[in-house]
Amino acid sequence: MEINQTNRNQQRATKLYKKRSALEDVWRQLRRNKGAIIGLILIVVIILVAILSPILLDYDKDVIGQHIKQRLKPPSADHWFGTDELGRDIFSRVIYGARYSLAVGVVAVFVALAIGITLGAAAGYIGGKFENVVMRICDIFSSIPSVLMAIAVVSALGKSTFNLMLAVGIASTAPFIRVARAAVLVVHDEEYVEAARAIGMPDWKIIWVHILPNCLSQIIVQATLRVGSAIIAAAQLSFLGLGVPAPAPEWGSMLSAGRQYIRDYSYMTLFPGLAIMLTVLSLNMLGDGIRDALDPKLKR
Amino acid sequence: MTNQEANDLILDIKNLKVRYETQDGIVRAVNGIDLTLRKKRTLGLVGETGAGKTTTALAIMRLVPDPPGIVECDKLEISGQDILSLPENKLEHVRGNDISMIFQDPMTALNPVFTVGDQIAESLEIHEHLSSKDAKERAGDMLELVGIPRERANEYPHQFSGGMKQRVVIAIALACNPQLLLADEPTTALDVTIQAQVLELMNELKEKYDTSMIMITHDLGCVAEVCDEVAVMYAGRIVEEGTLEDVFNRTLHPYTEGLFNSLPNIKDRKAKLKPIKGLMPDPTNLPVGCSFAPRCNYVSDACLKAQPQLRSISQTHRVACTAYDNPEFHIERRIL
Amino acid sequence: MSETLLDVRNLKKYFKTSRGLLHAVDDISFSLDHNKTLGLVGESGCGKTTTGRAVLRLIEPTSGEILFEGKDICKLSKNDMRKQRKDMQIIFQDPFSSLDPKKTINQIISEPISENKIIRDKRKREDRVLELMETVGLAERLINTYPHELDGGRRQRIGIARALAMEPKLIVCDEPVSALDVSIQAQILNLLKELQEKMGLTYIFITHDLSVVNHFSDEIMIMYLGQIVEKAPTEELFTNPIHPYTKALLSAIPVPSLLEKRQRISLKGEITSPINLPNECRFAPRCYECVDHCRIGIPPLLEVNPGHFVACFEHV
Amino acid sequence: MYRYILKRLLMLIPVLLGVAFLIFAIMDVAAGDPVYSVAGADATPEQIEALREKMGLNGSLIERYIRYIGNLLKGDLGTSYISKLDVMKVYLQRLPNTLKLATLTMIVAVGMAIPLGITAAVHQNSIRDTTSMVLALIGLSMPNFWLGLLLILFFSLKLGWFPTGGSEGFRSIVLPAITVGTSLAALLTRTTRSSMLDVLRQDYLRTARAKGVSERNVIQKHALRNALIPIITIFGVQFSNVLGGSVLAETVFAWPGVGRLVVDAIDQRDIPTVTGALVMTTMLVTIVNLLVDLVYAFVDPRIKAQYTK
Repeated sequence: MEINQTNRNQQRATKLYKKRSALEDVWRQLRRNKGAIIGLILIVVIILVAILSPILLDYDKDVIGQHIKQRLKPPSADHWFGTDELGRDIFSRVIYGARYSLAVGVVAVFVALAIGITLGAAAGYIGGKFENVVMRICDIFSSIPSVLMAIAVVSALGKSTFNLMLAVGIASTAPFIRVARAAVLVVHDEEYVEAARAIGMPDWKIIWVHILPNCLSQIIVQATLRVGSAIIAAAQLSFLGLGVPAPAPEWGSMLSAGRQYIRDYSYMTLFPGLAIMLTVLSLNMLGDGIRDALDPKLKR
Repeated sequence: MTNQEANDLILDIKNLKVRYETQDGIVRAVNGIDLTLRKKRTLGLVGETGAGKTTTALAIMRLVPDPPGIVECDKLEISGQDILSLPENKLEHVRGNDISMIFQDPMTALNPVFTVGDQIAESLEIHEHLSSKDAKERAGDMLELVGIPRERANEYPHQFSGGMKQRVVIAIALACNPQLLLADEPTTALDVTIQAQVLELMNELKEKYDTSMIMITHDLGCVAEVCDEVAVMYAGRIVEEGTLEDVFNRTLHPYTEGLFNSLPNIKDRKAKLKPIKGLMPDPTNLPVGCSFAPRCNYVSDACLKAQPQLRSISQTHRVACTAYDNPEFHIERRIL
Repeated sequence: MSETLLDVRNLKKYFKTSRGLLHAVDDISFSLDHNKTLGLVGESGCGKTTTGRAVLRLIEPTSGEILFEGKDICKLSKNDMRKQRKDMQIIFQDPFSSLDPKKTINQIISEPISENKIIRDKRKREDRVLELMETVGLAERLINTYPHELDGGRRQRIGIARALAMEPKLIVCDEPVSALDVSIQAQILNLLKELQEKMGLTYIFITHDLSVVNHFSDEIMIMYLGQIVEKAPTEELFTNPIHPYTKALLSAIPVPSLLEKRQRISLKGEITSPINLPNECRFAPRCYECVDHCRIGIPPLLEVNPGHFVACFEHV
Repeated sequence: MYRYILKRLLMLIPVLLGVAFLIFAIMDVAAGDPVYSVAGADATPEQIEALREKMGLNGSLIERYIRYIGNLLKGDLGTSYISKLDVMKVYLQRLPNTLKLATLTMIVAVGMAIPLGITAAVHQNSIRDTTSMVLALIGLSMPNFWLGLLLILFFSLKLGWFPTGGSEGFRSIVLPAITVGTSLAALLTRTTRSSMLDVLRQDYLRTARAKGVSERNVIQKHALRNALIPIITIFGVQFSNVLGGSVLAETVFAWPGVGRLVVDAIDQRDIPTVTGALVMTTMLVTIVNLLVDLVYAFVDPRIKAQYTK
């Protein structure tokens, strides 16, 4: 105690006693969870592959370049995953495809997140008629099966990577509105929000400083899990021929192409699907892990 | 102990220990307590949050969740019947039949999807093998007994107020006329006037059915009203036990004294409160010596070295405090 | 010094519900002098919490005047009200939900100071936080801990420090000790009392526990279903209770002593619904002294002794 | 209760109108101006106007929408651009196939998921729990159309147990049902488990045990009914997902259902068919959602009480 007194002038108390942030707590919990760590490592590797693929591969030659002589070769030392009907190396295409899937998944969820949180948080905090209208619109959107909704949007806007992102994003907005609204409603009734009002803090600042940080964890979990389902949704559209246009190596469209050769060249349908599954699986494992780390109820 | 007294013994516990093995360490909730209770008597188990009161009750019911709970005990007998060695299916016959429990929070203690009538009738069907029609009839009787019109048997818990729910919980507990009733803070969640009603009801029913009771509470006022005997718990140990008069009028343990001094005196409103300093010890890391030593006003070196054992001061009155090694020692509290 | 700090006149707060109008606070008036404590007592659902919140305008009153130092705060604009808030603070019941789990103690206590631009300099602000922590008995080393790392008593001390940060004149204490253990309760009560003496604070002390309020208040106001049934200086209320409800409440206090066995007045039934109330004495359905003329209307709050007000047809 | 059902039915109307408008508007953008493609390159402006009127494409979006709803109420969804068939007729012809697939899928998924989820929760952290959770995670992460392809590869091409497609006999529905049902079963297992874990912590189970209720009854009688409540609430959403999933399965297995109809119609830019199928399917989903809400009310007396008030 005396030491602290004398040190007062040299060292600020806030510096003296190190703060253990909430993030560290979550990380400590997360580290104990094997699944979450495997997921985290996998997704980091996949992201690195996606970022590095243009450096490692020459798009025109390795990814979309046709080598008819090499067509439909089964996996070998030269072509780890074999080659497709146009002689393209499936391994290179799968690697490069990570860019599309991740980009579509992340951007789509970002679109959904931005719309969903704004509308949901506003609905929860403002309440009344506004909330009612937002939730009814939410009802309308969620009663259309999301695959059909995305199909409709893509066919209206035309086939392109950007429209695919938009379509998947719009189709998965409604759940975010609900999650954000529910989270805000829970936090809204907490006494610390009232305490903030009692010290004269304006509403917008209360939302920003007290409500959003406390909903954030839940939203992060939702977002992680949703990137996974967005990747699947995007692959589904591409499989139906409504996604990223050929010859780009999107995993879904690779599967669509492989489908015609399934009887004799089954490896063509094996690897792109495996890539989708691994990506989604790692995101799900990470999302589950974060959720468990944040939810003290599940602790043993 | 005479033969008669031995026959009267409803509850006999020797050296009960319960610990919870959690991620954050081993929580030592109950650390070796002995309890006995005779027929028709009511024991008040007093202490603050974390003293191990509820865990003790759960251990008597053999309901400590495992994992993470681990129960060790030398002897646990209800009316001479050994509960420790009973297999799970035999225990089911004991629970609700020989021993019942009333829980603290009536809001969550009832199943929201069944009618209160069904919930009372269920234990009658299990233990007295009544047909569902007879059990329903008896459930109606039980409701009337606790002061609820029998027509309400077909209603769901959410249609009842807190006080009414607690009455339903009491009806469930008493349905099969148990020998021992464990009441875990039965009135804490209720309003003052409702609290009085419920305490009165419990006193009445206890008389009527010759039930023995353990009343778990932090409220010394409640104890004064209901109990014959008192055991004060601190950090999983009994620090003082005796008859109601022993503990209230001839208080021995510094912790018991601290509890009394913390309460506002209704007769003397200007008196300053004398709280116990400091906080409860961390149950994952209990001190070597007396657990209360860090907060005690009479602490000496001896207190920090070894765990004090319960010693008899009179035939009924026992205390666990090293200070009484010195025959001159007495605490400040005096009852006029 | 006994000038009036707060004067509440005909305060009403009704809530719309699907089943009708809920009369949470129904036409109550009271005033409170500087450096005094008013105990607000009643069972759950009697409107005591709503009263506390409405007085601070954390809930917008349906009608009525709240004169704080002679100024009606209900008429203040949103902006002026925000400025007014530094004079009137609140301490909450639940030490768990009243502190933002994502903020450190330093952030929680300094928030009112920075928000109201009382101290702009960051270093000086931190010194002030440390000073406040010392005032409420929190060790300096806790400055960067999070609420969940602390026990209930310490959390409640943080809540008190936050309320003190702007040096308010009035603090509404909403059941500040009912969630705490007995020994910790006494610590907090003593702290609140000390602070009042030292800083000249005025308290509205909301509680259901008459023995606590007896120890703590200068004056007590008993509420039942949104109305005041009895109001008197503490001594007077305890020695000479008049309203049947007050008598029943007093007799229901469990006393931790064997020296006196009191006659208990037990009330039948429970508090009735505050929705669509009939035009009769609100306590009549549970009253053991109820007679026919109790049902003719709502009894007015009348002065029976100096400073002692009762709302009962039978006893006035 | 009847008043509540009536009220809910009335509240359905604006949602259905909103849904129809949304789809109508999107498909309107998608359509561009189909009159030119139908009329051919050398049509005169007069011919085009006449054709526009005949196809019901004259007037503003709102006018056309109101006309569409008017026809819809008469059971008329218009005529396909391509096949010139009545859209409603074609839809109703395809619907039983999709419903057959969806129903079988849901029954099997629920039948598998609920027992699995309960066992996992009751034996939390055991081998059984971990195994079911890993399987559920994989099921959830697998794109359904890829699963369909793998199933064809093994069970049709390698083993020859089931046909690769078509809709003849029971054997042809097995693989499509697994394709659609896997992710549903995975999701339901996870939901059941977490809901059950939540219920297992509740005080009222302690009350039941203290009453002497056997552990089996504590789980099957007291816990299960409470755990089912959140599962029922996600059922409506899941029905919608099953219909969505069947679009893919129907494509992979050439199953002649509504999903195939929509995908083929989009390929051919057959707007009336797409709009009609989407509107009808969404209405179906909405009505199923209402039914689920009503069931929910019967399982949970608290909700029921809210409604009957």
